[in-house]
Amino acid sequence: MTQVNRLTGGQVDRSQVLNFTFNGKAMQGHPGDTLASALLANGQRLVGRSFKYHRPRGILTSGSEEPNALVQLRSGAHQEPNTRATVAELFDGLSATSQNHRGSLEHDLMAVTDLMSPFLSAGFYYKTFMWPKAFWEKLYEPAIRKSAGLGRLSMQDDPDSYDKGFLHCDLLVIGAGPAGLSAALAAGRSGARVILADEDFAPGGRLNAETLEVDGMSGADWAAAAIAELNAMDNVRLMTRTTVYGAYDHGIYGALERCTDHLPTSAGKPRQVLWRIYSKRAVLAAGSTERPIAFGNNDRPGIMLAGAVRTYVNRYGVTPGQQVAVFTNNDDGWRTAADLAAKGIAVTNIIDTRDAPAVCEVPGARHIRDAAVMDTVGRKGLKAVTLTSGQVIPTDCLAVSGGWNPNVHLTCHQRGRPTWREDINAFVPGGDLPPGMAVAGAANGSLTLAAALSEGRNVANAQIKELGFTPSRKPAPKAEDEPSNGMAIWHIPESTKRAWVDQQNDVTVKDIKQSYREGFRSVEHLKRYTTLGMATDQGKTANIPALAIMANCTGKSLQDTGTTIFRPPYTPIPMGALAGRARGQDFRPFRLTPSHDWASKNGATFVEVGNWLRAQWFARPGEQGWRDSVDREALMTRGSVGICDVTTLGKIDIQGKDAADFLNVVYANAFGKLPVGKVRYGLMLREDGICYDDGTTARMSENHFVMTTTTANAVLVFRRMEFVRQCLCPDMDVHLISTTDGWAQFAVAGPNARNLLRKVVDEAHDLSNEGFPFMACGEVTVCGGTPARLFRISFSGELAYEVAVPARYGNSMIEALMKAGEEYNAVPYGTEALGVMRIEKGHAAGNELNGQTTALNLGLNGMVSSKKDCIGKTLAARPEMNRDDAIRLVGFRPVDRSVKLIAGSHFITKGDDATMANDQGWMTSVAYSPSLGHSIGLGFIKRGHERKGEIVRAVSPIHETEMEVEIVSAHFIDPEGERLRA
Amino acid sequence: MLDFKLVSAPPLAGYDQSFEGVTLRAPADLAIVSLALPLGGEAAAEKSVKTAYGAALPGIGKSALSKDGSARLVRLSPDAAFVIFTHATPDAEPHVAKKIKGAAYTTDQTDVWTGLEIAGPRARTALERICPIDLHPDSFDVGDAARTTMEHLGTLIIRTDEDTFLLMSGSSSAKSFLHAVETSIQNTA
Amino acid sequence: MRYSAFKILTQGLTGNKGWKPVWREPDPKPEYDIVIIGAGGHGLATAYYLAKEFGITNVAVVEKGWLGSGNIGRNTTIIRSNYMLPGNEPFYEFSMKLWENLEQDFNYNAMISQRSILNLIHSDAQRDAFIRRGNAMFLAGADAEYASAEQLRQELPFLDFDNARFPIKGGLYQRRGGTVRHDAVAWGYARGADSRGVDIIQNCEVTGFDIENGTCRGVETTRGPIRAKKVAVCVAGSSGRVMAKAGMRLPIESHVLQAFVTEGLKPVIPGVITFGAGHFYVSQSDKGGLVFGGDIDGYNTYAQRGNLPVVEDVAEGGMAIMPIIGRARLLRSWGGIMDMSMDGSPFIDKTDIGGLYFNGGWCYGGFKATPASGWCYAHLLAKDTPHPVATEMRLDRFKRGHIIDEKGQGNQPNLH
Amino acid sequence: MIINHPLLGPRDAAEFIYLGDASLIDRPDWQDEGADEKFYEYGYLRDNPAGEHQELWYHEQGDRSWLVVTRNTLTHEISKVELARDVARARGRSK
Repeated sequence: MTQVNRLTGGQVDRSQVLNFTFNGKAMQGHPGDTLASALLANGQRLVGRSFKYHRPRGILTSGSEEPNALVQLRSGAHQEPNTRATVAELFDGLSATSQNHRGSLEHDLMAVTDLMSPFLSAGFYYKTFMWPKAFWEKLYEPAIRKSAGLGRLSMQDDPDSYDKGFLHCDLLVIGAGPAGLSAALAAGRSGARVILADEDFAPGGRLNAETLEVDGMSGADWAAAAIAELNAMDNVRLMTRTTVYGAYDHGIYGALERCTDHLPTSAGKPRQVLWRIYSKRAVLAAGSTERPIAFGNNDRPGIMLAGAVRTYVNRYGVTPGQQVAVFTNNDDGWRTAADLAAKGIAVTNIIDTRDAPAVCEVPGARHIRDAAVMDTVGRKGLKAVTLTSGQVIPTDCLAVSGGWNPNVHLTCHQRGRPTWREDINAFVPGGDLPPGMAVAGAANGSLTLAAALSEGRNVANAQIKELGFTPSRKPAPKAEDEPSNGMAIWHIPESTKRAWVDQQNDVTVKDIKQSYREGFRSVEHLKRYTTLGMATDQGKTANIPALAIMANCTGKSLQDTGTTIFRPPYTPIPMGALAGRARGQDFRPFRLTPSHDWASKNGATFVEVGNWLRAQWFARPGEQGWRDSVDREALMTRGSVGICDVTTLGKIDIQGKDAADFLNVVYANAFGKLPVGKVRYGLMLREDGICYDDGTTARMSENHFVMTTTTANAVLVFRRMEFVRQCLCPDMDVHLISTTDGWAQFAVAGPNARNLLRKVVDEAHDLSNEGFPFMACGEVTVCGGTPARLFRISFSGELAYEVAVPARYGNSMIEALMKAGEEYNAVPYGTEALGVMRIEKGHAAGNELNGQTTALNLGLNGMVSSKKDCIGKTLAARPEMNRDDAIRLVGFRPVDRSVKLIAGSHFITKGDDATMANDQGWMTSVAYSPSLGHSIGLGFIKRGHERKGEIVRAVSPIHETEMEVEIVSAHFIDPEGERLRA
Repeated sequence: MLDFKLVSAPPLAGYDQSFEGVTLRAPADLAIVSLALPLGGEAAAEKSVKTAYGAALPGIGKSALSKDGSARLVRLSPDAAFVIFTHATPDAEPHVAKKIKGAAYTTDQTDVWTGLEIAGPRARTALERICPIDLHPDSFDVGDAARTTMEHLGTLIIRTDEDTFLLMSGSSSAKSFLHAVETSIQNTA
Repeated sequence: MRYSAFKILTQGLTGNKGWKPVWREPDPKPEYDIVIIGAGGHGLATAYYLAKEFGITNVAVVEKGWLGSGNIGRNTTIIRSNYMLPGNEPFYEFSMKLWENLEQDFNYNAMISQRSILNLIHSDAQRDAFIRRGNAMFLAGADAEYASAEQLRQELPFLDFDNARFPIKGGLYQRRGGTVRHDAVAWGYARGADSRGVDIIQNCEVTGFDIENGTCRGVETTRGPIRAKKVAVCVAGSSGRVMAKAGMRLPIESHVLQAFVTEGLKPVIPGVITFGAGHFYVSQSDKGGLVFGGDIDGYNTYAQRGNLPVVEDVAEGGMAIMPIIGRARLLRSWGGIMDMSMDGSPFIDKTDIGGLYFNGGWCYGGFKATPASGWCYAHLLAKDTPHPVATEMRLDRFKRGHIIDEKGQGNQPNLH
Repeated sequence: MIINHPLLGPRDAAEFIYLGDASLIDRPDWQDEGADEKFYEYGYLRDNPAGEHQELWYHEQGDRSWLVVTRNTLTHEISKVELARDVARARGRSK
């Protein structure tokens, strides 16, 4: 029997024993335990070390607000740092280790920082570590970084999977405590679609932790009955282990469901699901959080919140101590004393700051009124407390209650500001809630059970009534209003020792006072200067006392002092869950071309082009590297014929009586007079006059055009064209639909292209140069009747066609083309050879059409029609875009032909220094031209069109190199274009 | 002339799997033709469609079966609709154009899309993981249709029966789409 | 009070009770030579350099909230000078050099940490563009380094090299890039300006401009009118709102950029890393939190908060390049309002209204610019000519057709 | 955010692409007097109000319609959603 502090009763299943380890030590607990309750049951009070001073710490709370009891859960790749022991469900085989210490938890070498604390007060680091200059990065900062942080990532890939989902409801109820259950019951009974979410694994909230009665039953029994009723309703979805972490615009809530964290393994299922909940209305019933009181050495293991002590006793059947003292400024602390006494736990003293009679009878306890704790003893576990009177009280557990703070967090996620309520000494939701949200119960400042139950029902009914549902008439459950008076007291001024406010980040009352002294007085300055509230618990127990202490210093009211901004998430959310399935290969979908399977079987190496995978080259046995393959593909295409899958180009079907006029608006050049059966190269500008996209558009019939766009811009061009259609030219009869995925399209290029196609295109179609000249297009059939489209266009500069068949025939089509090309030694070519050939021809592509260049820069200004308007026309005429020394696209070749050009090198006129002021332009694209036998490049250089023959420096300081290059025409091959017209 | 018949191989052809409580299959020969209603000719086009299919073009976000049940008309936007039907040969577009007598602009969309039919009592639970549309029958009834995005992929979802949904997404990303839907089924099993 | 280790020692031994306020809390005077609107980083830096470098100390900085409450208080702390275009790169390199000497200059430890910034490369075209950029950085006197995928695998083994959807094909380093403790920058400048006589007036909102015959004579504020020879607007994020009071429309839209931090962790990553095939950049603070962000939400807004699609998009980017962070928890998210300009580049200029000056349009890149922005704005205010590294940051550049568009996205602010 | 599409009902804003101020509908005529100035203002200057803002959203993952959404930039409250095509016509645009 290891569980020295285990009591009877509570909601743990004693019939089963769960074995677990803490820092390697074997311990036992039961289903229904959290790690914290099990640790306490096993008498483990020391659980962790604080962030800055490495103070020994225990368990302060019983919920997600826990600042101290953080552990590394699990091991290996499953290691999970900074896990709150107070919400980690116990499972068989659980292993946990403490964090943030050098040496053992008991003997942390870093605890020396605690002795140096006078020199480590708020913001000390802003005032030193500046000399000598280099020491910050070399010495101080590495040391600080090493000692900072808390837990450790495994540095292995997260082995679990995550999922996401979407839920819709009329009413979202956040929190399944008394107010939330009452709200969900009311709404559920009316027939509304309800989602009830609670972060705990056992719904019921504080009903599980209290001994109060509802409708004549124990609170826990009433909660169980309510849950049974809700579970029986089809229109209600009860989600436990689900934290609603953020309130976003228009009724969208983020929620995290922990599916397998309570199990030894995820067994292939998602560990967690991130839900996006679309709600028409919401009821926030998130309860409240107890706050501590700051007094000297108030951070010792064994000093706990009074409500938490009660929770451990009532819900988990565990006592945190054998000789308990209570320190309170309100009635609620007395309930802890009473509940413990009823369980036979020795409650020795009730120290109340108020000079008031006992709230209730607590057998065996001494009531010390108008008193306060000012210091404690017991470094690794509480041994005694000292009162302001000097009296020393031996105790191993001090239950502290400083009153309760409504959990207003989600009410402030849309910049709402809470309001101070003097009568309960707490901030409550302000009037500016997220639209659709109402608040009920303790979260609304209604701190008694009876109020929570009736408010939950009433608020839910009001919400669903607005949606048109008829509320059920069933009255709210009945309970007594328990005593709930208190006084405002935040810290004990008599304490001379350090009194902690933010326990995790080690912010003390002195730090707050120093912050005030140095002028950091606004709450935001206080937070930023002292790091208050920036720890993993986001200051859930610390912020309000700290604000009150600052308000004391400034003399302002708490309302005027205000709070810092509450930001999502309510509790921390794993990155894996936020990413869902989108990681590794599943980060984004794959788009595959129709010949992908064929290409895979024929030696293709693929490259990512947006979401597409395209064949980059097709290696053949014996080739020594990619260059061998690419050179061969380009040479054989130019020498005979090559085939390339160009399906990825965007394809847009354009139909309508005004289609030609429409194209005149979106393209810089004119399309009105394009004859049926012809294709035209088109240039699109952005409205700011910069080149946007280029492609070809074919006129299939009078009112039917087929446009191609670049692969990268397919979606963007479609969007822009819809903008023109709907917003600029709403009365044009023109219709757009994407057919990108619908057609498998292949370029067939090279002197034998026609010969090859002649064997594939059905004989009825004339392919002769006269019958189907350069820039012709038409509907044809291939391979005995399969419908296809044929375009005589060329990117390679060779005699070339593009042939398109319905995508389902694509894989078969490339087989047909290759078979037909056997006698010509046809080769498939990939994007690399495609790139080589386009550079040889001086065609601009993405590196040149980079969103920074004009038609003038590209040498395409002749294409901008003067006779008509088009997008971008007017702004393209601005003076500084048309300067005489504007950059121009030209070709470059190395003076020393054996040298390899470098894309991204900058041009400097010979004799000038390589400075930004002397920068003449840059090399955009380079390739080795197998046809020319040397490296060639395209690039922009000032006045390039006038500088052919000039030798300039191409510098690439990043490679510590430079070379001399000659400015030449960008048309390296067949400048007259004879081949493509052949 | 090359003696070579092209073989039709849509990306998910023949896919048909059963999981606990849900089946997933790629319908064979799913033909899709888009209709664009000419500006000013909307009434004539609607009339022609009604004559051809014995059913009126439904409202936006709805679909309707033709009188003989062989085709589904899906209205996507004020001036655009899909005709979805079973048809093996690559002439779906002329087939529809002829049927409606050219009263609307038609474009073959068959190969643009890949179809998956998910059916069974757990279909909705699985779809909850990827579909942002509320599929509760009160807001998404039999016949309703919506375009949305699932796992980064544009998708058209149509409720064809109480527990049956036809999902259509881009054919180039068919494998990723299938993976997304299968994962949803497995994750909710 | 000069800060030093000795001071900390003596104060520590006497209970830390002798620390003095870092700045005064003065009431506004009726008139100043220069009124700077906005006690954010840029406004405070402007005041500091006006006083220190140009000898102009009859200056007020008016702030509607608390000093440092602008984007200096809500950014992801990155400094770098890895720009490309002549209108930008010399300016940002000037800024970097000021960062490198800032702490000694203003006697405040802002934890300037040149731990490097790395832009990952995922395609050949991206490599070409980054080589162009790296070379431009050299031409402007900055540093850059190309790293191969193999080198990165050695240096950053935790990145996803083996199962990535968009494989890492290399990276562009700027080793001098890094991070700075952002709030401390505001405090250091405020302290330096205040000690030289500048009045920093918090909780003083400008409600209007006093403009007579096309000349600005001062401002109306919630604490009364203040006359000034020159009024310098420096309120990035609120530029549209404030300049509307002077009747000006700007080439700027206001957008929200969300930022995020995880719980504290023992050291995970050394410097700043940015993903090149998605929206994600990350560094780790000295306290241990992974500080990260991604793209702006993309719609006009003045609300300092964002929405879920971007939160998830950013997390996806993070998991895509470093799946080791799956079990690290997002602790806090926040949003700052960005002046998104029409070409992604800022403005430091006079306006058409006499005596009224404008500094804004910093997009999501204002933090790194803080020292140079302050210096150049001070230069413009003191001398009425632009500083040599800020000659292109003019409001009329769009009319002239002089676009400084690093990303090539054109006149659509949410794409920059 | 949720945009209540006038034809399709409420849809997550993630299905939409944002463009900007709805004044982008009011594209000047290239042959107007002072067209240079007008295009400069059209292309570059924005009201950028803190409050109600009419703006263009495109339902890319939906019905491909452009919408004019009236939304408050301080609260994100959406008070009106119209088809941009209708707005364009009402503002006098035709072919």
